[in-house]
Amino acid sequence: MDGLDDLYKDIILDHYRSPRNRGELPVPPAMSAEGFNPLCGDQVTVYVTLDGDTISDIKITGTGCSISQASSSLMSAAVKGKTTSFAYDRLAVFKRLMTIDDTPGEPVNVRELGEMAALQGVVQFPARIKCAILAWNTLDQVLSTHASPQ
Amino acid sequence: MDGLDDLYKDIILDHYRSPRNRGELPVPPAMSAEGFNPLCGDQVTVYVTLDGDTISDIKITGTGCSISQASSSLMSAAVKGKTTSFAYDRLAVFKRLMTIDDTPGEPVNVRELGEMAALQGVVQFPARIKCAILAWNTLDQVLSTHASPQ
Amino acid sequence: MSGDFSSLRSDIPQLTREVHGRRLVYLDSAATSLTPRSVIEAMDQYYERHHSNVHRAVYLTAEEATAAFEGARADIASFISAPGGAEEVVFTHGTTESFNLIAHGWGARHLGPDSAIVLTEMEHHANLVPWFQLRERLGFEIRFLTVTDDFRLDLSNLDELLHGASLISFTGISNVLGTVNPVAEIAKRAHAVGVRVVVDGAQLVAHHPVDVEALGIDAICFGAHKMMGPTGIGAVWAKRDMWAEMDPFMGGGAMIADVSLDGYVPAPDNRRFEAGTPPIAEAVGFAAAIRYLRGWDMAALQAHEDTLTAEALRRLADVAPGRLRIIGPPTLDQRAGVISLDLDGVHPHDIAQVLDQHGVCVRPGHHCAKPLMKRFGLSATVRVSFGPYNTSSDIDVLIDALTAADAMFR
Amino acid sequence: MSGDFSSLRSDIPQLTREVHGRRLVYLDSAATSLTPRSVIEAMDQYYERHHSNVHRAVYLTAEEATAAFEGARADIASFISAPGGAEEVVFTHGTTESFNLIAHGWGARHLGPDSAIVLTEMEHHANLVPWFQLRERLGFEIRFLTVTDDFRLDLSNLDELLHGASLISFTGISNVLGTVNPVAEIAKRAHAVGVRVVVDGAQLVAHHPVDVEALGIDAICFGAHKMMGPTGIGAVWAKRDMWAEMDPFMGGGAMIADVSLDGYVPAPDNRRFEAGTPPIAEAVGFAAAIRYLRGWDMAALQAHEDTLTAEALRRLADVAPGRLRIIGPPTLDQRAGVISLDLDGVHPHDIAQVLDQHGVCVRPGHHCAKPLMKRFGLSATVRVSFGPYNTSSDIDVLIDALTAADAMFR
Ligand SMILES: Cc1ncc(COP(=O)(O)O)c(C=O)c1O
Ligand SMILES: Cc1ncc(COP(=O)(O)O)c(C=O)c1O
Repeated sequence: MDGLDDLYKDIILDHYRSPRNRGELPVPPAMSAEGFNPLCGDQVTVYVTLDGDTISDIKITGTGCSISQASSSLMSAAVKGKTTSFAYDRLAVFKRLMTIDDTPGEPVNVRELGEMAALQGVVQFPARIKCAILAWNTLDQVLSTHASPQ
Repeated sequence: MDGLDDLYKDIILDHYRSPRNRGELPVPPAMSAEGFNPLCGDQVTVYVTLDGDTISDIKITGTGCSISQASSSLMSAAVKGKTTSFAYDRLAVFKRLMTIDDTPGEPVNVRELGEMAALQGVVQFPARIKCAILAWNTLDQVLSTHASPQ
Repeated sequence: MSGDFSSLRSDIPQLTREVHGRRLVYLDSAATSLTPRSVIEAMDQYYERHHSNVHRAVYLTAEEATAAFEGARADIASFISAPGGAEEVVFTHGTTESFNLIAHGWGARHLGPDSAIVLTEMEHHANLVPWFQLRERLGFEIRFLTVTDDFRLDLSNLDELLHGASLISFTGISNVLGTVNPVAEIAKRAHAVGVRVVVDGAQLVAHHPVDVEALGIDAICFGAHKMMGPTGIGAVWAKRDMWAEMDPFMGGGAMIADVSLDGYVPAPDNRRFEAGTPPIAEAVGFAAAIRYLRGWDMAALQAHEDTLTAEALRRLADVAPGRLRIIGPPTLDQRAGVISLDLDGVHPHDIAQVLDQHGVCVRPGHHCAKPLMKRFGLSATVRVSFGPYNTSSDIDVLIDALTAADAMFR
Repeated sequence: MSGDFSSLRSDIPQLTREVHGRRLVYLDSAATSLTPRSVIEAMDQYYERHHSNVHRAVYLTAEEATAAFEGARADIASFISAPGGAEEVVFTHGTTESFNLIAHGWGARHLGPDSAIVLTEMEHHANLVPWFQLRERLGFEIRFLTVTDDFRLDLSNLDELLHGASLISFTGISNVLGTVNPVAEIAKRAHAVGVRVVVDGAQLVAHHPVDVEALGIDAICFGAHKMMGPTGIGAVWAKRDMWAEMDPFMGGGAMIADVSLDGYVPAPDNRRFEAGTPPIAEAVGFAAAIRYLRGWDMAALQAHEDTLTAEALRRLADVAPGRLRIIGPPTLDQRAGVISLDLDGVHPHDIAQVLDQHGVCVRPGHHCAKPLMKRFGLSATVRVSFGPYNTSSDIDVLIDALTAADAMFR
């Protein structure tokens, strides 16, 4: 069951069982977007409050598998209180980790990803990559459609 | 080339090169129908003049392969001057010869078919059966759509 | 009864595979069935000796290919006891295309702003979306039979829904619930008020003996890959008088009587429903699959799958009691070997992932039946489904793996 | 050059067959090509080890099947140098379905009483009938490029026909005349006036190296069974912005984003063009065929077929002189290895029948191009067509057999 332990690390199960930043924010002033994985029915709504360029608050609701829900939780913890450009940077790094973005670049510095690195085992399970990336794509949507151009 | 000799007997080549009853009849008083084999483009038009129940004259035009054209010619020779019920009978026998009609019945008495029996080699070449039967089906059409019910 | 089928397993090459160091336990036959060696070999033979385009050619291999292709049509007709024989069977590339063909071929001629059809809430998207697409164009009404809390079609308002409708299309066996619908009864009530009856036979034809005349239906759609045949081929059977009411769906070669720059004339016979080079090797494989199923006897295969289903239902009751719910009829009464599971607090994807590590192939998801999922407030289930090659020991592995998955996430 | 290809013949099992006691001389590749062992084996491997339904499943064999299926898409994209890669390739069940998909997917959105499209007089029915069917519904104008007496598209009024039209669809290589059309030139002139360009690649992609970007076209339709691949699968390549202008064709599973009882939402990406279980094993075979063709190199295969074509054209001039007419360009200039023959006074069916007895497979008929036949006052031709496995000695047998046929009927 090696592969499985790679996939379901304790960090993931912890974030799945006790998701961080769970809930909604009133829109407006917050902005939100809904992400959907039509193949498996995973669904996330990401709420973001921006204070200038800073993600001052983020909340997430949704249903889905442990990977999509843990990834949402991990993402929210990673970007809360950070700038949007930091968030975009993390998105890019995360996509590289999931080998979705194959533009050549530096190898992913896993350490810099912090807890999010727990998701790297997902790469071995192509069908699940979409689950892991869903929250990030939804955050991207919130920031790019609602935020003023950078 | 045994099969081939079976298919292209001298009688067939003779009727192909010198078709009997070639031509048209004025409609009316004659009746006519056009037969068509969409798969290979064979075409025949059969003209029939009935005198009571007798096929007093028959003429045929058309283009197609040696089998379809020889069969037209052989057919015209076989039914000219005969009654329509004789023609229907020949049609039924000919279909049995071509194994299109598989309702059980007496085996075909080949001798009674006369020259038409030359076409029996066609059965070995399923793709050509439609060529052989075309003129007969067209005659059937003329008689059944135009003639008063028997 | 199960014992008799152990030799069947050795006909299926894929069953000798190991995955993740475990024996492959294939429980996803509702999605696609595994392929017997005889089916693979029949297609090999075709490609090695007889491959040619069908129709319109006079050389030997083309005649062989044509005979094989048309022979397959006759085999399919006889497999479902088509009263009109091969001429009532039209090849498609799968169940989905079969429904598109019926929707466009029949619907476009018969449906308009004042007409209505009846579908059900338990349909696969293949029997929903083509009708939705057509409705966008023609604007007819679609009425739905709903599903009861005990996973049956609610027939209490059937007559009402049929009133003024011109067609009802519904599945023989639900690919999610396993429910076996009362096809003959619905057909009878529909015909009593002049409504055409189309059945989704994707699961039904694959798992039960089917006699279309005894069922009293007008048309049925099904495909080879769920009945031990190849991918890429399906069929529509319809009664002669139903075909007569239909226009061509796709255009192209073979389906024509004549073509000029001004337009085209469709073929007078059912060739008008088959455009272009057909799936020839696939038809050969389809016929081989039917030979294979008949060799074991469909009724016997159904009995074997029924036995497995009953055992699985019984034993699943002991897994995560109170938290594992079967989304479908709980007993063998009018149900087939498709078992959807909902394990409280554990997502179907996670369950399926753990099961995979045990070698167990099941499918998580909405199974192309989103309205039905919504009916039961679910976004996905884990679906276990049987084929003739499954055994009681597959259920052993399933139960162990489910227990492990539950322990992991609970 | 021919010599280099002799070992290719041993890859094709069917070439070892005898028919009527003779060596099989297969000269019907324009209808369908023979299948190399590696293609057959790739599909066998699939059915023996990896068979599963694609997408939406998390178990190992389903991931393998999905990877193989999506890998085939990428192989096809790269084979025709699709600038946007795999995402621009949509699987169909053959060239015919590809055209139906474009006609309905693009045409239904863009065509109406005031619009026009341009086709040609040398099209296969697959690129005529779907447009005729759509015209019946939407009432647009269809204009035709005609064919000159020397078997070329008459481009003298091309600009006139393009004026006010929204799309032109024409064949890359005529499946009757062998004429190679100036695709890039036509595309350039069409684009200059904002007209979309669709190409029938059934023969072109099978016999010539194709770079869709260099050709400057918007879409191309082709199928595997004419390019040494399996029956039952084809593809459409279209530019990203062309796809963006298209609606779904068939409805069913996999092509949706959401379905409810109220209607459906198509998938946002090109999955919306692929409904239901796709031809999975066929995609694996398609990819194997592409690997096979690339292994020999498309340019080299074309050169080999060109050499054979030139030899055949030269030698046919000596058969029944004055009575055997070649219906197509007489030299290799802008022509491919499809040679239609008309032998004065002898019907194509009879010729083909005699050739069959010599082991020679050729096709008599209208080749699904009735308007073109009519243009030349013919109802049928005998068509000889080459594949990579043909040799000069096949031409020897052909010439002898033709001479014998002529003697028989003259
Ligand atoms: C030029 C051309 N277009 C379209 C087709 C249709 O292809 P298919 O019958 O494989 O759909 C063919 C072959 O028959 C062809 O030669
Ligand atoms: C009940 C039912 N109908 C239709 C289909 C569609 O079949 P296919 O995807 O083979 O076209 C399926 C299977 O996916 C099914 O289970």
